[in-house]
Amino acid sequence: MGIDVFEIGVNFVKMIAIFLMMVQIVPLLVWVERRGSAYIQNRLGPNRVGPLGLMQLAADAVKFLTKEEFVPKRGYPFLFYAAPVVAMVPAALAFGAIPLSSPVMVEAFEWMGQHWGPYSFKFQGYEIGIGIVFVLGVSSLAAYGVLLAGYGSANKYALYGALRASAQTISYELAMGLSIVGVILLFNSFNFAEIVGAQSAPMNFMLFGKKVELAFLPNWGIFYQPLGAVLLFSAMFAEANRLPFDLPEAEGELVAGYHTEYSGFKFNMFFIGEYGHMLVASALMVTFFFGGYTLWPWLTPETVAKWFTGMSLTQTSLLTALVLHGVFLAKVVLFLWIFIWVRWTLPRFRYDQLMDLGWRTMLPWALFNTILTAVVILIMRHPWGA
Amino acid sequence: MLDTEALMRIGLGHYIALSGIIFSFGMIAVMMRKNVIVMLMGVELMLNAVNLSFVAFAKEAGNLNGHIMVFFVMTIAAAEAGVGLALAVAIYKKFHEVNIRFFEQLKG
Amino acid sequence: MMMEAIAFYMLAGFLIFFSYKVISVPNPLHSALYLVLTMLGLASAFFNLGAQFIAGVQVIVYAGAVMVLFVMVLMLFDLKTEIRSFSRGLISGALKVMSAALIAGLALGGARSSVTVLDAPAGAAVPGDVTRQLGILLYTKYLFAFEILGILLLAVAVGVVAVSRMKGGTHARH
Amino acid sequence: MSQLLPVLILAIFIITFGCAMMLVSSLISIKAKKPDPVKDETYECGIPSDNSGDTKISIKFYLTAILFILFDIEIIFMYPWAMTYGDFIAAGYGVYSFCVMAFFLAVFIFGLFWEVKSKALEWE
Repeated sequence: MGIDVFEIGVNFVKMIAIFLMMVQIVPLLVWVERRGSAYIQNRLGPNRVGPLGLMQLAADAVKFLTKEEFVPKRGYPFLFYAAPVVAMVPAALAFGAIPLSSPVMVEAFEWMGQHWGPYSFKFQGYEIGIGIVFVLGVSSLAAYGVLLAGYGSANKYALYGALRASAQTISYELAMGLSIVGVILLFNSFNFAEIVGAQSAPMNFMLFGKKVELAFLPNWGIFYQPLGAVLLFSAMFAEANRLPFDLPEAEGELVAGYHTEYSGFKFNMFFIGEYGHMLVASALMVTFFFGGYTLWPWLTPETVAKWFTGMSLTQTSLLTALVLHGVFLAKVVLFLWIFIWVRWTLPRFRYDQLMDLGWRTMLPWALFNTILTAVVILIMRHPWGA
Repeated sequence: MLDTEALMRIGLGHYIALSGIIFSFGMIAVMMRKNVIVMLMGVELMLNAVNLSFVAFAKEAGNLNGHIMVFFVMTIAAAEAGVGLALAVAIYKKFHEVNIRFFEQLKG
Repeated sequence: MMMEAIAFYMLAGFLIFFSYKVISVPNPLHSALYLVLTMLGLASAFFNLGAQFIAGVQVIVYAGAVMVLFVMVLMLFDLKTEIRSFSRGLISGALKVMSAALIAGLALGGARSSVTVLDAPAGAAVPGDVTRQLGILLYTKYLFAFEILGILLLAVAVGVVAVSRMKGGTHARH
Repeated sequence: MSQLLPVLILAIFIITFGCAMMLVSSLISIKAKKPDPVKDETYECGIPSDNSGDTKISIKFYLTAILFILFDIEIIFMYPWAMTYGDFIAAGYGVYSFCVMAFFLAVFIFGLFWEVKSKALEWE
């Protein structure tokens, strides 16, 4: 199957569209966060500009772009400018590797006097065979944006904030990596598409070597890995530097952490990075534990296609993909809301409590989860009697 | 001597040449830089160059022994970097010096 | 074929440029950042050679862990600039000439071998799922080395704590 | 190659996007009327900034980073095992595969336990 101009073009546009979607979600999330926090604290929140204060987003964008530029005299200009860009890259690259919906089939058609063969486009930025390892690797680069910001601004608060942030990120990366081992044990794959595929069936598992099927439940990871899900979600909070783990920007102690010296659009880019991490975290939670873009055992691409008989394959698969993408987004939004909800509910940890939690509580629990999963899987899947 | 056809056909030799060049850079860093931490980086660079040749050989040979070896080399390299930096930092804490010439005169 | 060659030469150019920068810039922090870029380039070279899992590990372990440690140490001690980054003198001059000759020799030798030794382009591809086979190989044929590495890592962890605890170490009790 | 090319293109696009936005922002942003040396100072809550460059930072960060590397590698070693565990079980070698990792995990847990016991992970 050769690759032609049409396919390259669609893939390119798709990738850029996914990135721009991520960038566009940020102001919306900021609005949700401000209105949501106001709702939680019995306030009104931004409600002056436009209906429901929605035009506040545009006003913020204008302000970000026109704010006076500031570069600390004593800093390192190149590192200072590079840091926000570097902070934006990991989340976007990781988000591109997560499947967002079922593939879109395009039938062969004639266009501009040429014959264009049938295509199958994945509803994701790009497909990497070793998806989980890729996402882990890319998100481990997130420490650099923070470190460069802290060093480049030559400010002691920024430096402290950067060191705290990176130490916290790497500490929780251990718990994160280890809680994913349970997921890999369950699905025996690094590939997101395979993981989602395994979860789309009705619940089925091996009980002492015999196959058991429960048709009324979906085969979601959360039923097998509840502890892993909790650990992964908590570690993701720390990875995204969100409350209750937002020590790097603890206002009382460190002014604004590593972005003390940043303003205007450069600050906004750190924001995009942080919210991008939230988005990736939610998408990963959904993909690992909540069935990805599938909704329920009976709602598969095939069944959706049955509702729309009389349409071409292109139209049905596109419709299916859009419906399932809506399902995926609904699940992701739920997790994003939990992120915001937790931020306005829990107080901040102290730094020693944070490190204790990471190293001495979550790491042992993640180890326990791995061993438990391995033992249970061994007992259940072992071909007894065979 | 070199015809363009051979240059255009990327084979094992190209990867070995690349690996050799990176290795030499690492070796130069170890031999000639004075900062201990940069020297450690040179060691990492050399190990990485060797890893590249391992992977290239593994592809040529069609089996995965090279990949396993790379895995092990990475582990050892990380451990080496950890211990090396711990020593460098311990000395820096005591004498405020990272120059390798200074380390030569240390006595137990 | 042509695309592959162009991709390789671009990658090789970047790798050589970055690794040259690692050893030539005076500020150690910049060296470390260039080294990060070199490692990312090497990871993509591994990926192109079919070692996908190894490429991922390269990014996680080297770029995401080891180099973070280097950058953190350089920031902690604020080792900004060396005025003279290279040592001078007769011996080091001779070393410089020797290394230049070595690079030229290695590059030429590699290029020559690509003409003479290799007939087919590298590509006796490993069949099937590389990562799965790697796992099976690691836990059967190389089991002993694997377990020994676990113990080695434990020893290093203990050693690092001991070094930082010793007199003058980073975590010495005052 | 074809798998990694989109990643590279996306990375380049993001970097271009970031640089372009910074450029636009610096072109249309409000400029200061006259240079102000005090404004360019490093921010330090209003007191005259301390430029001695001698910042004291807890070295705890450093030991954390080293221990992170070591544990990170051990966790990476579990990934291929987790992936092939099902194959080993299906082939009837499940107990073997489990024992392999049990020994490795025992070393891991001993290491973690030792670090906790020796108070290397303590932040006061």
